[in-house]
Amino acid sequence: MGRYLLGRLASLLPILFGTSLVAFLLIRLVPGDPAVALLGMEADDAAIAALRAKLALDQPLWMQYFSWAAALLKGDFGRSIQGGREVLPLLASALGPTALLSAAALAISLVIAIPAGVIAATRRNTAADYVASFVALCGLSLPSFWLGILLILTFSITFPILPASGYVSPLADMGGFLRSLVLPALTLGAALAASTMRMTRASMLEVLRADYVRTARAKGIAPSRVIWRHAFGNAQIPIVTLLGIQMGQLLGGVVITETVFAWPGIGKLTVDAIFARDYPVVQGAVLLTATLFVLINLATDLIYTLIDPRMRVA
Amino acid sequence: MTAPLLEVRGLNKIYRSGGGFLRAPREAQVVKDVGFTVGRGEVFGLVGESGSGKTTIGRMLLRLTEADSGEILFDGQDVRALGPAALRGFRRRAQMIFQDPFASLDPRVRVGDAIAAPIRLHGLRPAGSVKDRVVELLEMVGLSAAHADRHPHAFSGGQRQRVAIARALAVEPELIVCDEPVSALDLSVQAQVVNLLADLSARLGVAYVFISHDMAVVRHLASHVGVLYAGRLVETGPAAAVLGAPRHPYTRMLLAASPRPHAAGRRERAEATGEPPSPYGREPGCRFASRCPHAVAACRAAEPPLDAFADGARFAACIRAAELGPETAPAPEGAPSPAFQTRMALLRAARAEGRAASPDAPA
Amino acid sequence: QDKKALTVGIVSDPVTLDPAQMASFFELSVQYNIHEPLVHMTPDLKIEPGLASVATPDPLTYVFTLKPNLTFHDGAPIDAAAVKANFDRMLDPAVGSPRRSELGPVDSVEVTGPLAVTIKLKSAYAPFLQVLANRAGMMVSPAALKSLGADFATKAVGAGPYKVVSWTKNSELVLERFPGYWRGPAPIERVVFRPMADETVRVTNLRSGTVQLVDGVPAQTVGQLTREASLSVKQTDGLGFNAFSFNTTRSPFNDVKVRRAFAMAIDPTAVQKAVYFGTGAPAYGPIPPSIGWAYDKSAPRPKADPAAAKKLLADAGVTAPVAVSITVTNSPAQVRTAEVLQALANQAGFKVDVKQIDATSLITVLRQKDFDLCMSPWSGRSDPDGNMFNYFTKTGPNNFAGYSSDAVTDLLVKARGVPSQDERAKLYNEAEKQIAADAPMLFLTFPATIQASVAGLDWMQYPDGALRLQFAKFK
Amino acid sequence: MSAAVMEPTVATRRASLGRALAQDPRATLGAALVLLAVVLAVAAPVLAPFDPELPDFTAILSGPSATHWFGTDDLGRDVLSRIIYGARASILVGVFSVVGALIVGAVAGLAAGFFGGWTDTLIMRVMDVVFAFPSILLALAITAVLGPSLQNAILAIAVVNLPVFARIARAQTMVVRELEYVDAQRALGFGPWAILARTIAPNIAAPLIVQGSLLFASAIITESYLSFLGLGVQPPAPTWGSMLRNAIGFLDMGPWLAWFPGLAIFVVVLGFNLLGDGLRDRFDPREVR
Amino acid sequence: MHFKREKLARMAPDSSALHLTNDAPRPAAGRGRILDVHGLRVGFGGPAIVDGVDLAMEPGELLCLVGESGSGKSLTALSVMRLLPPGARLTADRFAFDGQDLASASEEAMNRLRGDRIAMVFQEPMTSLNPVMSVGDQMTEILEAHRGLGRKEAREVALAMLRRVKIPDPEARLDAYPHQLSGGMRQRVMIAMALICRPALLIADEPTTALDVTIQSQILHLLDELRAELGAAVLFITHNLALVAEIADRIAVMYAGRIVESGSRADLFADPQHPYTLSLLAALPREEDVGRPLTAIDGQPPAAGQMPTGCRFAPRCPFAVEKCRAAYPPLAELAPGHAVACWRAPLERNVA
Ligand SMILES: Nc1ncnc2c1ncn2[C@@H]1O[C@H](COP(=O)(O)OP(=O)(O)OP(=O)(O)O)[C@@H](O)[C@H]1O
Ligand SMILES: Nc1ncnc2c1ncn2[C@@H]1O[C@H](COP(=O)(O)OP(=O)(O)OP(=O)(O)O)[C@@H](O)[C@H]1O
Ligand SMILES: [Mg+2]
Ligand SMILES: [Mg+2]
Repeated sequence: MGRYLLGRLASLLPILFGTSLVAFLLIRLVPGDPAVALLGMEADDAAIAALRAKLALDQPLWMQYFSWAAALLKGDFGRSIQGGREVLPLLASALGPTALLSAAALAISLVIAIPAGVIAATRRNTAADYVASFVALCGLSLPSFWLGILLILTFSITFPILPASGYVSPLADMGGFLRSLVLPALTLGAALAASTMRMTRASMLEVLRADYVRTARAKGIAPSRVIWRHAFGNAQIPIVTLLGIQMGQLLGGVVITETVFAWPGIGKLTVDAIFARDYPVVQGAVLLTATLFVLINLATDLIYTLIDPRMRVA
Repeated sequence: MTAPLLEVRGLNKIYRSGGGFLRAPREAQVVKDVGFTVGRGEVFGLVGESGSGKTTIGRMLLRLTEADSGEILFDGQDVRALGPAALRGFRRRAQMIFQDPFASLDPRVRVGDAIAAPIRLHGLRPAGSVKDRVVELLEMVGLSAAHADRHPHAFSGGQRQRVAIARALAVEPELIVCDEPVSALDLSVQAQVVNLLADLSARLGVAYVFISHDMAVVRHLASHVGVLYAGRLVETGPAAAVLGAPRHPYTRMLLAASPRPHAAGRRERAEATGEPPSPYGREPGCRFASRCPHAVAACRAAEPPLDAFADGARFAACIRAAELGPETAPAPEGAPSPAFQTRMALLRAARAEGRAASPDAPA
Repeated sequence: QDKKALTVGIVSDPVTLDPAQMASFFELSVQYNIHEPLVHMTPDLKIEPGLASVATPDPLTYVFTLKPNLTFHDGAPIDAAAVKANFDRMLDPAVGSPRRSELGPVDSVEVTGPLAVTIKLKSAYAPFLQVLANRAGMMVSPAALKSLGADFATKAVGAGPYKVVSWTKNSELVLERFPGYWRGPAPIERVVFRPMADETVRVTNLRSGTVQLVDGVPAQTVGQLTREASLSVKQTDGLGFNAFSFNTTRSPFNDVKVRRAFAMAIDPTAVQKAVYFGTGAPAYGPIPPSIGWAYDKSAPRPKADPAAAKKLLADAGVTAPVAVSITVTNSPAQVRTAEVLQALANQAGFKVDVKQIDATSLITVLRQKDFDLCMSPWSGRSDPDGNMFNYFTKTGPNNFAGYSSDAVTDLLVKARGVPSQDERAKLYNEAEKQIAADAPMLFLTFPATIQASVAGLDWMQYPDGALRLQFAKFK
Repeated sequence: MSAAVMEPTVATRRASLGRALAQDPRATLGAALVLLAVVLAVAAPVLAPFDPELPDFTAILSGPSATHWFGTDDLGRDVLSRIIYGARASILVGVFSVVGALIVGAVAGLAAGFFGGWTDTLIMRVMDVVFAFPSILLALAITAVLGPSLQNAILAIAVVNLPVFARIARAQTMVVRELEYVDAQRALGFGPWAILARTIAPNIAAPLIVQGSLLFASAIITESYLSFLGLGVQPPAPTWGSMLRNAIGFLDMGPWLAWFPGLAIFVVVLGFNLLGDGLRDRFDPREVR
Repeated sequence: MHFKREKLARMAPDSSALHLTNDAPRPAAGRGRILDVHGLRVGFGGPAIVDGVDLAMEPGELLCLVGESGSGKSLTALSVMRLLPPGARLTADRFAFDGQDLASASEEAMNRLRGDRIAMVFQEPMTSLNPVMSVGDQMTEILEAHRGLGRKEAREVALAMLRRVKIPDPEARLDAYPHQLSGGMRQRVMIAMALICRPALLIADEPTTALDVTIQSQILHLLDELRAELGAAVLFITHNLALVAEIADRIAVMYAGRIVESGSRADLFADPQHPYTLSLLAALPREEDVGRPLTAIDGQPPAAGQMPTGCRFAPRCPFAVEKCRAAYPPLAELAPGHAVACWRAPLERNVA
């Protein structure tokens, strides 16, 4: 077990190396020059050349990569080209709000989706099933920028009870934070809930017919226990997988929700950096996300073994 | 005589279980030092205590579970050393009928397709006649073509078992590991299947490792038997000898406990005493000692070796085997009633008559 | 409603708060609140004293006299030495400041008294004071520069009405009133800028009261917002233009007839109506009506004439339909513009397709002249020179069209050196005529600056769109 | 049993997937909805009452009327015609990006889950890396190399979806590979790939199908995002997603601009999900029909 | 195992109250019968597969249901649990457990019975155990549901039960998962689960197929104890006639969805009447048959859709005559308690 964990963590190194290399090359594949992007329309060639020299963009690619990677090994992610902030604190400061939003959205999604999915599966082809699926599909078809705006219209304008946007640090003002969290978390949660609900339903349908569910019923235990402990207990693997994926996607950033709610998350930061060709930030963000994914997936794999004793690690 | 079809030597298997997320695994030696040989056309009956490792041995023979150590020679070839391609070749020649037929059938595949797939895979019949072959196989095990397009869940337990048998036979293997192949069949179908297996063995030289708890069936089919107790062979030898004159106390106990039809009422069976041994952390000495009526102090000291005795064709792992001597054959069955005998005679006669009248007419 | 604090929804986070490094259009909304220029511009584009008053003994000499006893946010005195240090920094090639080229022909910056600085130019440069009313004139604390190092970009210490309290990227830039501001402390104590990239989001936030003032109000919502009593929408003619550059260096637009044929197919008024919903004004040249003294009211305003355009194409000897592509960024207005152009041009013998690119690629595409017709909008400057020199002189950095007219270059160079406004206006108008004839660019509209606030906020709108919140207060 | 009696059953037992689905009213409805969209896409030139790309400055933002059933947009274009034409790109994006990702992702996940060990590590870590790249960056890079086009938007979306399918397939495979019927297939001599394709794949299909029909919606919406950034379909060609996206700017002035593309997306998503449910049921032999 | 008597009493469903709520009175159930089934039919939309089965069981009785594979034994058993697979339709003239009509009982009422008063051992021990729950949890939850025992208490009881079904090393097995057990151990776990609440009726569907005979006999002892202690009735489905001969009080023989013969053990073994029963007995492997083929019945059982109009065994029966093919013989009592569905019984009198 310990060996396995160590092995998985050790596999981070080649992954990070690969990711850093790909990230480095990919962002440079995109046309456009950070110096030009920074200096804008007015800059003359001299200013651009000066900036390029300052950013070491005039050096051969491999040199750029190695000096970046070397600094990285020392924990130095460099500074943003746009505005000169240090990359690591910049990413960290954006990851916090994203993580909080993600957690809230996932929680909302789970609270809605799992019961809805289970009910839809157990009451298959009844009104409950149809309504749950219908609502889920509405949630899916409604892009988050629309849902977000509609929520703002409803809860900030028509019934002005929640702020339309903005992020309040929970350390500064917990109440304010929670109020600012509600709408974006709902927006995101709704989209997640739709998939989780449908996945839960499908997965439950797979197991509800199993012989062991029949055995459970033959024991005369409470129907809820048959459904939750026996059926749902066996239906969790795809759901957990999906949650792992969702968590990854959320932590990678949710640009649109962040944009609509002016939430200072990592998604918008990354996308802005991509568009500004802010190489160090993009590279740093990709590395950070890759690390997070590897950890999330490791956690997912461990959870599998807890859910299903037949699953082996390694 | 050429090399036997299957030769097993020193097979061992340890399971690590409970090695979950937080706990350290526990080790259980479930198969220890098992060896036997099966010649072409022979049936090796493997009987023994439930949980003694029969299924595990069967799975190891086909490399579905990897043995920890030991040798499995199939037609002189070391099965444990086969590469992936050679392994597939080997599996065309050796088959397994699983203990739980339902678990071993893909719920999403119609049984007709399940049987046809290996035929197609190994190109055993031209494409056009695969269907016919499937129907033929189904009928061999007492099912009909109508069953071919059903999914496993729509079958009864015995029907599933027959599907599993038909599927194994489809490959036309030289060796079949049968794990309780007839336990879920009614006697008539059981007779049909047993006859079929015997026929294949006689005509085509198919060999079986036949795992069963039914001593009558084992006696009927097997040429040799091995008696397994707690992962170890405690007695082996020719079937008639072992089952007719058991030497090991466990074998005796098995035979004594075997129910017999026509017995007048319930016989008082010697309720086995003691606990079956735990596979985790075995105590030294004979595994059966805790339940053995003949156990002495020496039995608990050291594991008795599987010693040859008598003519050298029989082996038993009991230090007192010689001393105890062969048990007399178990008490004869209670005599059938006159009414029974009359009607049975009528049945035989009527059958014989019917067959003579139309040799191949369906009943 | 808290009358001491104002939250402003702006289009984007600034990149940097260091005026010497600012290059993005988006810093405009915050820059005047943190930094104070030497001279100040009024809403009608007049120059008035700011940190300093100025005297111009001759066209090449500018003498600045700083107001006494002023300090930067950090308490450091604003004296001649500080001013010189600022200019030295902006002019230092190693700093790579975009201000260097704006400052033009500066020859020397001398400290001529404790509060007096004299700047000498190599050649006459009429727009100089307008330039100094902008970023190039913004003074920062040299002491803070030294102590903050690279962090100066995020912490900026200037002399404007507000000082920086904190800046969380993409979240909020919090400013607090600076008591030592030379005009006296601003009425509103605290200002928070919140970047909201999406125009709909900005408007929604204003309506919900989450922010009280927003920049960049989309034209199509003006009608609706005006009707809402709780809101106040302000619009004024902007300084910039929305125009497209023809690539005059390659076929088909290397032929002036083809360019003119394309221009003939387009009716700027149609674009103004369809894309800007009637806000702003149609454009027929680079000088907007907001620069009243230079705006040519009498210039011809041709209507779209597809038939004539087709004829001209025939004259040019090209076979219709002429396939061209229009390159635009993904801003909704630009895409709509491209769609309108496409529809109109297609009726006049062109076959247009639209290429969308991201904003960063735009500059590269323009500079590499990898386009047929590409948007090249300009946010505008308060002096016509700022709207023309870089675009139409042969070596101007913004001459994306590859336009090389000796006549126009001469006119524009000459206009820089002439002190008289009337004189300059004539030169510019002449250049505009030539440009109209050569059609290196396709002028469409002068977008209006549209901003909106809650009705209770009293604030001043400037044509450049920059917010100067020292003049804002809650009623 | 006599062969004569059995023959018809044997011959007809492979009821075609289509016929089986046709017996399921919801799957039929789903298929009808999807078919409707496909017909719209294919027959757009015949069906559309107006030129979807031609602005009409005299009819900007006019609500639904007898002439313009779904109203007109901010450039006076007929919304109905744009929806009809928009079906083309949207359906293509939805179907190909999902199906492409599903096939490749499922194969990768199957292999990873089945073989475990190094194969698993290699495949899944590559997927992690792919997953770590923001879709915008991938789309930009793909566009940089191949130029902007619908195909490249599809490619970008598919690449982003790849790890999703791979992870789901892997997890399910890890469950199924431990089942005895997989052992049975091995014992019958089937090679790993045959087992993956014939035994495991059908048994893990359900969650993949569900996820596929869900991602269909998100693909349409992602496409609009990519197109909005100039990385997909180029204006003025309509797609449902970009129509919806554009509509947000006209919340007050033209709410119908959002209704109809939203409805179109919903209907097709509904169609695919119903069809997906039907497919799932098809893969479930215990389904009582 | 020491159950708290009060608890038992509290948990026992008030059957009379339930009975009173039945508004449509059914044919009165036999007095003192624990199970009373008459005219049970089960089908899957098509022709009935179980086609008119009658079963009556007294408390403490062990009834062996034997018969052709696929004849509907398991479906009959599942009917009593009301746990038929989806799509199955059940009808019955009379269908009572301990006087309570099962056909009309609410799901809640059924649920109270299941696991407590009626318990079942399923035929497929591998797939019938929950793969992701430990054996112990699967056992204790029954006690928690029906006896309100706490976790620790329940575990103790479960442990004792595992010991009684002779699972080696029961402490360790309590935390094992089904896949770690051998086939026979799974089967014993199923048995332990079914017995843990000491049901009034135990339905055991081929419960000992994977058990070696020594353990099998121990399990049977356990059943005997249960019957003696509690008067529990056991419906025992098996193919092992030798076993039947030892344990059965009464025997019912099924063929193609119907009961063809029923009677006491003595009746069936000493005086078998139906040709199918005879054929089964004839197929028993005997020592003297070693080396010779066993006698199977020629032909195949009829498929559900193609049931002969007459006796269902007629196509395979060597004694069949016209009458047999024309009409189905009723299950008629030849002697008290011994019923046969055969036109030609007794054979020695009717066969020339
Ligand atoms: N879900 C189902 N759908 C259709 N037919 C079914 C279904 N389940 C069972 N059957 C059929 O019903 C018949 C009776 O099945 P059942 O399981 O009761 O037999 P059984 O008597 O228990 O046989 P065995 O001794 O082999 O277990 C069988 O012929 C089987 O094919
Ligand atoms: N995956 C596993 N992990 C741990 N222990 C296992 C595993 N599989 C089997 N065992 C143990 O190995 C032993 C032998 O099991 P096996 O299935 O071979 O017995 P068997 O002889 O076939 O018994 P039966 O007659 O009951 O089927 C048992 O004690 C069982 O608990
Ligand atoms: Mg076994
Ligand atoms: Mg059965």
